[in-house]
Amino acid sequence: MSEYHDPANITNPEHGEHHIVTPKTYSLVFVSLLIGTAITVGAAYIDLGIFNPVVALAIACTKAVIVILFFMHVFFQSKLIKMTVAAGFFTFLVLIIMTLSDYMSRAWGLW
Amino acid sequence: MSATNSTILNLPDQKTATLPKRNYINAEDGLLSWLFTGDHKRIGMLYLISITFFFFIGGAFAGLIRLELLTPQPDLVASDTYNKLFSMHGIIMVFLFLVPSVPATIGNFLIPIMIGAKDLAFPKINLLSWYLYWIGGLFTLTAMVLGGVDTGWTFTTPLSTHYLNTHVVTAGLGVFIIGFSSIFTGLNFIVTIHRMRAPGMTWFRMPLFVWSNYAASILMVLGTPVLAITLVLVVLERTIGIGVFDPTKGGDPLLFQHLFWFYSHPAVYIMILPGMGVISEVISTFSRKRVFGYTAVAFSSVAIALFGFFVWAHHMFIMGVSNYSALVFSLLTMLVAVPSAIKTFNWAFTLQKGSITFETPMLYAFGFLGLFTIGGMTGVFLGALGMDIHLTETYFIVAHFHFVMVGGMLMAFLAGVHFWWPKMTGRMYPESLSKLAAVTTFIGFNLTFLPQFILGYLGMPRRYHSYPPEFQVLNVLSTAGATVLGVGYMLPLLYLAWSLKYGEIAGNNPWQATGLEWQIQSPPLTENFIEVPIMDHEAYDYEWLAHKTEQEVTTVG
Amino acid sequence: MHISPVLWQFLVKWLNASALFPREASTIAPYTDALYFFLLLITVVGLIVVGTLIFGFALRYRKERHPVAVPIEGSTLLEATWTIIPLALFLIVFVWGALLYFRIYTPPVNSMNIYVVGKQWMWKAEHPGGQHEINALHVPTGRPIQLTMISQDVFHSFSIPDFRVKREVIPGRYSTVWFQATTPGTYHIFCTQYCGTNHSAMIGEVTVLSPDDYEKWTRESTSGMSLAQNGERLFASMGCNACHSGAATARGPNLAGVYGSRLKLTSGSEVLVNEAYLRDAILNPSQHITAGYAPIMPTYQGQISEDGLIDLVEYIKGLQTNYRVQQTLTTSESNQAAPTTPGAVKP
Amino acid sequence: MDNTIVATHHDTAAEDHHAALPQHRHHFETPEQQREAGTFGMWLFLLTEIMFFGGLFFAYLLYRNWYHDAFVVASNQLSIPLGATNTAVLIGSGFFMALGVWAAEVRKKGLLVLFLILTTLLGLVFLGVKYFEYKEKWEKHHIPGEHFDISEFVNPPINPKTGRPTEQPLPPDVAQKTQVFFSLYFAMTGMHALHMIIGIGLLIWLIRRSQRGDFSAGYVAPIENFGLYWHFVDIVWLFLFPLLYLINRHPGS
Repeated sequence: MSEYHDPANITNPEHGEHHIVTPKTYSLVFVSLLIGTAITVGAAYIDLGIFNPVVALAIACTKAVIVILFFMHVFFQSKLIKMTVAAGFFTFLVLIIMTLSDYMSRAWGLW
Repeated sequence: MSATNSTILNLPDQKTATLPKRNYINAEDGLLSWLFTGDHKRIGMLYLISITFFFFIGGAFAGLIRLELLTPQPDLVASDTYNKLFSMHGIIMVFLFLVPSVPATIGNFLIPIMIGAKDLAFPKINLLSWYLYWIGGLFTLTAMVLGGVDTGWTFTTPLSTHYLNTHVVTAGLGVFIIGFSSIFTGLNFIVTIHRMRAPGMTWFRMPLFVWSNYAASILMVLGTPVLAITLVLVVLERTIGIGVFDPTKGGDPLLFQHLFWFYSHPAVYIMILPGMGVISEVISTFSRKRVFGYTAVAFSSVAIALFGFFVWAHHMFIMGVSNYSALVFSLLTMLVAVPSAIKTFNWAFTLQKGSITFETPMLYAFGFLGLFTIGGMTGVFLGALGMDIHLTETYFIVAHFHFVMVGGMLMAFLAGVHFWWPKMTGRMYPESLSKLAAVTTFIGFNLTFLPQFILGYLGMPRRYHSYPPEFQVLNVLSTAGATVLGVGYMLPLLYLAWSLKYGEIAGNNPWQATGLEWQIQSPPLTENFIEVPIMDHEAYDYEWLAHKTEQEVTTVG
Repeated sequence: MHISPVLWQFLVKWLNASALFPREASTIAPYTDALYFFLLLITVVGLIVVGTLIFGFALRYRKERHPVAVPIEGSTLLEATWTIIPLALFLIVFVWGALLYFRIYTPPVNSMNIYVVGKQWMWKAEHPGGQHEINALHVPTGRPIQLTMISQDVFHSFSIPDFRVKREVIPGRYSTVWFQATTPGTYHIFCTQYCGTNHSAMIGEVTVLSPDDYEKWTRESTSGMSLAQNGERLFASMGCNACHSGAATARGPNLAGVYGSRLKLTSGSEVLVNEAYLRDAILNPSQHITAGYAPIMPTYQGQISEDGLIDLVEYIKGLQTNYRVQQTLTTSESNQAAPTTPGAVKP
Repeated sequence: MDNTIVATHHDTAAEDHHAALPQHRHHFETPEQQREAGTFGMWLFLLTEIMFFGGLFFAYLLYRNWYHDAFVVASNQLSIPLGATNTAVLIGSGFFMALGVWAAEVRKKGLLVLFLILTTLLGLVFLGVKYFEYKEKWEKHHIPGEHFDISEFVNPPINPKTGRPTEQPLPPDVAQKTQVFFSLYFAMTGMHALHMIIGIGLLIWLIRRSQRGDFSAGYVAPIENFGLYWHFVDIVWLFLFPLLYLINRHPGS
């Protein structure tokens, strides 16, 4: 039973410190994103077989994670925000995996 | 009505009692002060009026449907009119009534108060969601006035995209917009529950109503956008002819089903979960006991929300999903039924060793328990793969979801409206008339929908305008029941309106309930609490309440 | 109370004519009903349990008799009980339901195949012998019947309640259902998937005949051409025989005996040749190139109706030798009956 | 009204290191609580956006596997230089947006306005490029619907230098499936562009408010939350670019 008042839930794991990201970090992120784009385009011209989409998606995911962590400050945010972001992608995966479970196991179709 | 032995109703002395001078209703005057309000209570009331309006429109359609089905021949209306009737009934009842019913009205009104906050986190977004609701509603009404829409509420492709000449686009956009209204309501609730709880209001001290609305809000936020994009694709397919769902262009119409039910199955939990929350509050209050197994009930709400995302393809068992996938979805469907069973038994055992009184909300709650048990169990029929083949797309499924949605949710909604009516308006509804309405509704409901189970097993398909004559007796029974049900729904409308002016003054806590909302004046102040409340006891702590009342008596006396 | 005899008679007749339980007219029906009664049983028991608890507690602990409530936090044991028992029951239902599902949707190998085409708003049944029926279906008792169904426009659903079978009829794709009728008589066919304005008029009757009567009906209602014969004509007129002649040098694969075999495709995958594959290979040939052949076959999308496709499929299914294919080829060459299909390759 | 529960408490918020802001809403106890609620709300909204695009991405995944050949050829119709430029433009726009948030945090009004204007400009450049891409598709009859034309995929134009077709010719039945690709292409990039347009509308409003100095006195929530939205739109494009433009760009396979 907490007797004291904690208006902003400071002691709460849902609370995150406020953090100002510096332009230096942003610039690093910016450059790495541009490099990532260049690699994506380059990789598309090399025949990697089934790994082409894998590589493309891996780079895209990395870029997205960088943006989410730094441009969108999730790296410095509370657990709650991190959980929220994770929940979104989790539900997206549920949609994909459960629907694919149908398409992949259908006798009909082109798979 | 003074407190007798058979009631816990505790009203102030009517001769001296008055409504509080200052409250949210008279805080500001004029229509504009309501239309531009940020007060969650006023928005809740706006929603209450709006959904009642749409409920009676949808109900009128239902009445016409039942009237047409009185005879086997297609005689009252033409086939396309009949199709429009059930489509509009479905669209209005699902998207404009059931989805916002408890969360947007009672939830809007009470969640901030229950957790000790002054308002929802985003009052302007709350108001926006009401406006979106109306814009969407007007789109739907426009589609109706211009000649209706006959897709059924499921918008099945390729029927909706290529084979109908009705106002599918208008209605689709309407539902799209209403979807955003529901998203914003859910979003507001989640943020409020996470961020605005009063000191001491830990997660496990929250009333179960808040828990169940929290679970429903998660579903609203994560599920509704999938419906939105699906409807966008349907609209694009109709207007410019893209080919995502069109089999002639290489699209897969089953993909539409997957995406549609990815929302629309969780949507049934959006509809029922808040109702379950109401039942928890009502049963606890009128048996003077903490809900049996609070934690289990709270977690079962979350479990339903979580599992709710894994079962949607049980709407498609006969539609050509792969057999293996059907197995998985059927198994998960069986699992999602368990939390509902847990809740039902927990409610039943809440009564044990209680001190039970039978006010109107409690009667509705009893009705809910019975009807929800039937509705839930018939859901197991439909979740069982082989059984589903015979039962799906018949009146069995119609009866099943009406038992859950009308027998469950509407009963819960009425229980909630009666339960919190004194808090919302400061006045009591007439007790004996409302009990009559509760009983009428229960009888009318069973008479309407029990025959439909038999019809369903006989094989009468849903959405049929005419039917073989041997089904007539059961249909006549059903229509007769619908008449009784209609009376049962008209009664509350009339006496609740009457009570706004002539009802008895309710006082702060007529039910002697423990929730924070009952510790403040009724109707509440615009800012709810004069000072930030501190929650220093568990939810449903009747001993704390008794102790508190005792203290008051000693200090005042 | 006095009721006029006319009204009374009407009521009696009306009630007698009404149904409360569907007839059991197929071999599957008893299995479905068994599960149904089991489910009804647990529902009723569950309802009685919940009802007894509620009414028992409500009477026993109403305020007059029990003025002061006793606080109870909960009981893990009780909660575990009503978690595990429903879960166990539901799992039994799941297994039972799954077994039933596979029984209903797995046709026996020796079943007789009838094609059903659904369109707004009628059912068209096509028997292998060439009998066509609209909104009607004649089947013999004692023989498993497989329905291979397809829709020309929107989703429909083929339902015979008295047989307890139902399956969605899907545009662009075959779906199947099977039954074995047990009792001669007539039964309803419903379209149960909402399919537009006259949805409720998309009904029909299935007539179950004894095997002898069925033979008689088959003889009397034949149109003179079986599906396979129609298919053969189509096969020749579309010029399919030009490439699929079965000759060693032919540009298309040999179709004799192809049905039921496993084909290796150029994409490397191996497929089982069934009705769905044959239909798809006619419409989307480039995605079904048999290994060793060039992708030269044109698509026949939009050129053959679903009925025509059924004829072709039925023809290829029954094709055992290429003798007649080559025969028709010579005839069509000598008659100069050149295939008029655009894109069809002339020899 | 009974006050046992609403016991008094001492509002320590006033002594918080944040000065009371005019934008502070009465129903929040502290600006910190308001700010966190805003961020959390924005993230929840972005969750809905994930699921909104999620439906499209799933449709893409399904049809790409079904109609891979058609997808490859149709995808090769898109211009990599334009797509890559647009990616860089959008990353740049996101970069300036991030800098804008920083400028607001350190209360530099001039910089904030400058960065927001740059963000807007790059956003407009992106839409401009998109316009030319769409226009080309329109001229080539690659917009799905009645006027969709597959002839270019069945008989690809001849490359004058090599004398060979620029692209592997597709059989008609496969070529028809390019319409599915373009349906998804327009649905996905269209939805993305719609988000960009809404974002630019909001940016213009934010620029005007920044010029008034609304966000350079410690109240940065609108800038921060809009930044989240803008970055999310960027992320969508980061996936759309490889998925739509770069399915199979290595000739010979």
